[in-house]
Amino acid sequence: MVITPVHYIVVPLLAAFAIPLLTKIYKDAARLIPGIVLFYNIIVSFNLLKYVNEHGIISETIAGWQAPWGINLVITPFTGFLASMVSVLGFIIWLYGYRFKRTLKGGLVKYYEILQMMMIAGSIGVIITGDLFNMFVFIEIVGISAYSLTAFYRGRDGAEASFKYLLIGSFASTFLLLGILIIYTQTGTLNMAQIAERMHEVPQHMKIIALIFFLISLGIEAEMFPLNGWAPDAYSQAPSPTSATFAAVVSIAGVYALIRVLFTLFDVPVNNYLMIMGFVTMLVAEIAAISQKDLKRMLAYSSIGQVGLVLIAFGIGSKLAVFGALFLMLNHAVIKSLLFMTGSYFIYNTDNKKLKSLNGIHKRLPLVSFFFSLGALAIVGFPPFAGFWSKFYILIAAGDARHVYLIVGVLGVTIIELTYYLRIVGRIYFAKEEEEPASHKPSINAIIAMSALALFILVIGVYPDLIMQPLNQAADALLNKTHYINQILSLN
Amino acid sequence: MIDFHTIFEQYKEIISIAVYGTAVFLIIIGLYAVLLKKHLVKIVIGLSIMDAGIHLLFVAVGYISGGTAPIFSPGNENAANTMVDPVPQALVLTAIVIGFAVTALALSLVIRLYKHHHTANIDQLKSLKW
Amino acid sequence: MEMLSSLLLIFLIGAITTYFVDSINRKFTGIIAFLFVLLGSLFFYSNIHIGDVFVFQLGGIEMQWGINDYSYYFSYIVLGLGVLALLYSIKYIEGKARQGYFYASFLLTILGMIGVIISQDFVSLFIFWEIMTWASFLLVIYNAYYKVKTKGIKYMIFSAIGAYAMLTAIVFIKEHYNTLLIGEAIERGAFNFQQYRYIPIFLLLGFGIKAAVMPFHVWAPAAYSKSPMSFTTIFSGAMSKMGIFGIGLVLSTFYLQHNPENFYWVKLALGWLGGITAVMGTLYALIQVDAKKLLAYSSIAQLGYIVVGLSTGTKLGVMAALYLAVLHAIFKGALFMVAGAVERQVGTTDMTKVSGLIRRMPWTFFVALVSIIALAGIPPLGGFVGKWLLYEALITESNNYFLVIVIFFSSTAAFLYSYRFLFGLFLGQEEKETEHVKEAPISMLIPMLILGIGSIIIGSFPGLIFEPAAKAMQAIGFKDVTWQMSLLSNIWGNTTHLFLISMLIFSVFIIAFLFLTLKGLKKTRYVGTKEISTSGELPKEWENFTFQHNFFKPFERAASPLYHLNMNRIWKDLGKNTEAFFGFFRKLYTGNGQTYALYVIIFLVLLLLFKDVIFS
Amino acid sequence: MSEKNTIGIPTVEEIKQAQIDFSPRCTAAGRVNDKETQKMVDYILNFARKHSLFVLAYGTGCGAIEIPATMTSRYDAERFGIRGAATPRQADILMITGYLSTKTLKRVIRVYEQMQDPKYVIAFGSCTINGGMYFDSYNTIKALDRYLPVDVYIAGCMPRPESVIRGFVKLQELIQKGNAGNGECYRENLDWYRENQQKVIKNWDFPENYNW
Amino acid sequence: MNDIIFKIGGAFLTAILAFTVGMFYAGLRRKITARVQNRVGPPIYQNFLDLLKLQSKRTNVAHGFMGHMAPIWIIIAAMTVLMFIPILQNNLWFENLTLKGDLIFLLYMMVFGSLGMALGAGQTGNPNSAIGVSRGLSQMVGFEIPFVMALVALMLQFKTTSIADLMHFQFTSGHWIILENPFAFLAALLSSLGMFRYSPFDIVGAPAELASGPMSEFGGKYLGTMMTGGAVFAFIKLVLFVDLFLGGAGNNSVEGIMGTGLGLLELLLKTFLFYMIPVFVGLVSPRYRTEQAIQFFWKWPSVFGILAILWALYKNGTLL
Repeated sequence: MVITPVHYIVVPLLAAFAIPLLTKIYKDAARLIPGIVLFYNIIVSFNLLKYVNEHGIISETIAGWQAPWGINLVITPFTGFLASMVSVLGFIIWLYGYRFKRTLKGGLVKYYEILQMMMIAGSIGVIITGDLFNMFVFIEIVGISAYSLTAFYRGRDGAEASFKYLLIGSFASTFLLLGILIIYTQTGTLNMAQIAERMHEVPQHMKIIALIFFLISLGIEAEMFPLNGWAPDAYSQAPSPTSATFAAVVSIAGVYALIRVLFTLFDVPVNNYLMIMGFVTMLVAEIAAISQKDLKRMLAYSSIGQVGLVLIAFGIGSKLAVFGALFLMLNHAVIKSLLFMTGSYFIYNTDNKKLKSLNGIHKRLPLVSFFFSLGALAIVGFPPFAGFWSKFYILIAAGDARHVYLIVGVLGVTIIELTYYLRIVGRIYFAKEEEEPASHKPSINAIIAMSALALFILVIGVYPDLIMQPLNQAADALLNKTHYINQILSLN
Repeated sequence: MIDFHTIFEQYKEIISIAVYGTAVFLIIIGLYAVLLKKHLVKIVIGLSIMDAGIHLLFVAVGYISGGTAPIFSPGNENAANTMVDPVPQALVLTAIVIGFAVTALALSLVIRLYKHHHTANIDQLKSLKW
Repeated sequence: MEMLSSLLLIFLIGAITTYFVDSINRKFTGIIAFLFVLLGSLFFYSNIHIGDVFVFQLGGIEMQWGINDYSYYFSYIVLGLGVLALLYSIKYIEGKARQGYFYASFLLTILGMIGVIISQDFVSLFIFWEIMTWASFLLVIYNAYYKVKTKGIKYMIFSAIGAYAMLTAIVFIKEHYNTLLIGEAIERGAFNFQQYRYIPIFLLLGFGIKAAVMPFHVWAPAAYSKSPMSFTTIFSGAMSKMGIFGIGLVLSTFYLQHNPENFYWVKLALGWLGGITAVMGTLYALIQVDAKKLLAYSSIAQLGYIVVGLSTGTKLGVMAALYLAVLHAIFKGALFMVAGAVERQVGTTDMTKVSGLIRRMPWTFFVALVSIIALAGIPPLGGFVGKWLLYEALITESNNYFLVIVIFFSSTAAFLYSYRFLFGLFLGQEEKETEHVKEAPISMLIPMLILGIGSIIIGSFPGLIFEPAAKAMQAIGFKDVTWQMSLLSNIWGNTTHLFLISMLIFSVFIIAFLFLTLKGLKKTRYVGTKEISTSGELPKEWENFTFQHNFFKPFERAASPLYHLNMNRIWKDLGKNTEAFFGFFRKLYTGNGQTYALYVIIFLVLLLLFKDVIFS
Repeated sequence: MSEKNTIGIPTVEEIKQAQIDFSPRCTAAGRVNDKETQKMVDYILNFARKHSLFVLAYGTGCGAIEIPATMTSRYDAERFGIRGAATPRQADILMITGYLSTKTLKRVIRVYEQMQDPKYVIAFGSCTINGGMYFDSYNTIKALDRYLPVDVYIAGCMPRPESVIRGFVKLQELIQKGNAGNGECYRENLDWYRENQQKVIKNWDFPENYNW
Repeated sequence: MNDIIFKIGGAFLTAILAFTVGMFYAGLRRKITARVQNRVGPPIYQNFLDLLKLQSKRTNVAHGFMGHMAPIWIIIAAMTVLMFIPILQNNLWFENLTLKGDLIFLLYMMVFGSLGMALGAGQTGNPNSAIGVSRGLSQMVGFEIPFVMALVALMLQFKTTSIADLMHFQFTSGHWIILENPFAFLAALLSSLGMFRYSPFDIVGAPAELASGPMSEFGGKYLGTMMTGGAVFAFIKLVLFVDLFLGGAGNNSVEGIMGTGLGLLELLLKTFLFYMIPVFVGLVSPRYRTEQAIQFFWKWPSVFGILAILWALYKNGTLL
């Protein structure tokens, strides 16, 4: 095996350090290198995913140090799938943002690209690491780059959003450390497989306290209510590709971390907790979203809502539910990226982020409007778009588990979601125009990026079988905990 | 010369309680600062203090009374039994670095905020809400 | 069969093609869209036969498409009206913006409806249902400048409530009966009220909202009246029948699977819901000043009749419902086309502003007259047959006697708005502003006339509809459905001979017409509508004496208690209060970082306090 | 003379002249039911007409008060088949009850023209004959038959219901003979009538091609 | 062939009978009104003279096609309904099409005329017509409700929707429905007051207020034809009530023309008696406003209607 999971981490980090140097030689290197790196990551991830699906779990031990001292990177069908997804979306977001950054002052581009790449690499790291403390480190990498990117624009409230993000993020890291500490003192290891193996020896109260610290800290990353105060601000103030990255990459990494810890490490039943908190998250987020006046903030709340639904699905816990949750994560990543990308163009052309200025914008940006509408219909879950299937599977799973009120509640919240999305679609197409004709048409690379996402939405919507198999394997891999532990420990 | 080792041995219990207590105390001070102080810099300081508390806790947990430095050296192959746990120390080192980075970033943000809003009162930084 | 999927493909390709043709050449968009629908219909009726089934797997779910007599019956409504509506659209929509968008959505809507009809499993039913819904939503907001926030959204929200109720039911069916095929689900008793009665109730809710049943009808008036009229013909004529399609399926199964007397409350509830829908629809129709809105409310009322017919569950009642479904498509389609023609030629359908168009648009008036007579249920046109069947079903076969009175009240009050519509637009004094108005173009007149003449013919020969309707009823399980070409009979043996009546009326008409026309032919002066006896006063050119405002004020006063129940207002208040409540909730996000930090700590403390409760 | 008259009121001389001018006589062709041409059918129809008189009482002046008395129990005109009509379309008789101001004249003409043949005019009271007590008023007309073809004049100021009924009976006699009903006559001599009418009615706004 | 001639002859005979009786009844009403008001009143044949005069009007004014058609609708409705109403029991001359239609059909057909005339009145452009139509239709919604309740009660009680069957029942059993279901009779009677549009329900054509309402632009042959239709309709309503509640007519065993004559006499007697109810009520009543009229019908007559249905169910044994 030539390609190992280490490439995921090492290549982007090296490239990140190389960019400032290479920029001296070639000016556009800062733009190009992340693309190359991310493309390489895609190749890596697909190769790995294929390998994993054929041969079983890969566990790469770094520098030969065994657990608990060493760090290992694990590729299961589950993590491989998420890593591939994150890589692909990272690449598409890079493609989208390739010329977007022309508007920035020349010197800043490289910082942006570095941070962006680090954020994606860190997210991949979170996903593929098999070590708890390593996960903490990657989370912090993601966090620091995310704080910086949130404050990237000078003239806005970016700093404020970033500060809030940082404040809450520090809490997250503090509690994560506490949780890790408890786990370490009780099990004496940081390797997740080993922890999982030894978890039954841990006294119940310790286990639960550790669990609570994990829930709090990772809940912050996964934007769970009431820990998500930072999220709308950060989403709305970051540059749009970054917002897309938050939605498509960072939040998925956060959810992954939460799910990994809850499902693999702990044997405490958290299903009800996840369902209830997921539902509350979803409800509050959509309630907050419906009366937003700011497009990106609204999309941010909507993202939170989707994450809530993902948590619900994981909370149901059956095979089909996990399958649906993964499907929804994928859909959410794709669709919300598309929405942020298109929304970014709307904002670009209107000077303020307010919804009011979207009136009749389709005349100026027909293609972007079309993509936005597609995304809006898809994320609400209208067939025949991709969003429908994930929601459908989750509901079927909920039905199988006889969570009647959950089904009704989720669908009720969906109605709220539908209301505000369609209001915007109506506004885009049918409200009276107010602004001057657009001066910023989408660049070709942005169109390609958005078209790819839109195409995905349509194709998966009409023919979901395309990705059923990897999703199925991923769901199996997540649920089959003993297999995971045995594989890793034997490989080590 | 004072034999610290024996002093530690004598006051092991007290010291252990003192270390843990200090850690918890630091965390609480940090929390207090973060939650109730209005000045941004004080909040950042609170975060740092909280971090320090956590780090102290980590080190304290890893400490074995009378342990040696976690170094394997020739002639000392059985050190694993007596030396303190190296992992928390490594972790704390990493965490300190990260905390440093975060604090630096936070302070830069504070400067930015102060420049922009001419205030460092967190209550007045509410332009993003609802 | 491949045929079914290729049928859908025709409409899909049609939608895409028209969308792009529009950006190339505007002139041909409508014609191409029309040709596609015509092609689709011809394809349907030539290549697709009853009993065709197409099974495939999608997303790990077995899907089944097929055609039976019941769906074939509804295909007449969808495709027949679809072809006519598109022919009508060509001129109607001419010169308006975004034609590609319009026709693409139009074709997608028809695709959705055809899909609903041919779906034999719940998933594809839901998928097509939703396609139909959002495609029609796109059309509803097509005209709705400025008011998007309230009008189109209301439709969508209610549709979503319906669709999600349906989805819930589907999920439960999957869970309880472990199947997603409609046929299997019916066999296993999924629509049964005995076991899991929320399944049929949710399904009925889902279908009922599309059929604009009280109290979920409030989307309909705005949606029907705001969308382009050529679409509303389909919207009110065919799409609401999709709701009827579903309700019929559920109810007939319910009635056939067990003795309805044990579940009398279902029948009673549905019947009264339908009855109240009919009454409220009628009452609100007759106080409208906009002809389109009047027709919209009238549609609600008519759908109420259909629901009442279905609720009886007897042969005659279901036959009445199915008959009325087609007939409503015919006459309401024609009436919406009339309103559209008036809108196109005059610019408004506000009855306080338009009057006296009869001389300007005689053919349109003819269609309006015929369709209104059919709507009012006056013999010898088709509407009477439907009313007859409905009343006889209620009186002779159902125990719901007081419902008859309610229905009769509604249909008598329907005369009021029928008259209001004709009078408001076509009769009364001629306006000076409408002097330039011309008759609608021929391509708009043809579909209108076809529909108008259709309701005349059906009035004498309702057997033309009874035949497929009887087959449809047999397809959903009724046995030995009898019908005759132009004879109505109930189970008590009383009959009404329609052809005889038509002939009698026709011959009396001829005699009376000849007598009245020929007598003093030369001395009969035909004068304008300004030539009236107003105490010797001479109306000025600009004066219009037509009585248009508060037309039925006395009735309104008499029935004022009934008008207090304004469902629309209730829903609006509900919506407003909900949003205000939401607004309160989102204040949780105070914007202060410290507060968020505090939330984290509080949440932590709560979790620690209640850890035994939460993680046990 | 009329130059002096800026507001267009007829002078005393004009009025005198008008009274000398008799209303124009109709030609024989104008009367369908002339006595010589009367047939059996006409006899029957005239019988029906005379016994079915729908009166449109145009209550212009004080004479209107006499109409209720004529119609109600005491005098009961209905026994002659006389009953009120609400609109000119249904009416046979236009009854001018009293003086006519020039303003009202316009309406009366309009009402008369809206009635359907055969139609009769009964002028009621002295005012309609020669102006009566308003003979020198500036805004009433003095002789009705300059403006409308009158069938029967009922003299008196005011005529009692007895005389009103006598007037009706007189009209019935005329109808039976075929001498009543001057609609054709009015149309035949329209120019003359219009000339007179337009002299009095200054704000003349009847349509030119008035289809009546 | 013979049969058809017989049928057509019977139809004409029916029409002539209805017309004559209707016109005479109208004249009678005028006469009675006059006598009540202490007048001599017009001769009883006065309405024939009026009709003749109206038809002999030399010029007529029509306001367009619908205006021209207005009387035709009435005639159509009148003639069609007449053909479906059994005049005499078991009489071939007056059988017409009685078995070919039922009560529901009759109910709807009776509306045909008023709606058609309303359309004609609408086209004239006279605001009074439209106001009258508005009032008339509103009032119709009022009185149709108790009437339908009564009819539904009869249908339920006797398990038939055919008027001929109802009549036949009364003939065979000898019990009049007025006794079998008195509430239905009351409801129908009260609604018949509205149906005849005499006082207090004559606001539709209130002459002083609305200038005869819907008919204000019709004169000459149009008014005459409407009068004809109205007369036939009056006869139809009376016969309908007699058929439904008063046992119909012609229940004698006398053969041939004598039997027919006796039957007709019986019919005239019954219809006359029934007719006097609305006439006398009208004579002593002031006028209701439209909403008062509607509310009147929705109060007591509807209560009677409901009682009638309950009574029918009770008689049927299906109540409770």
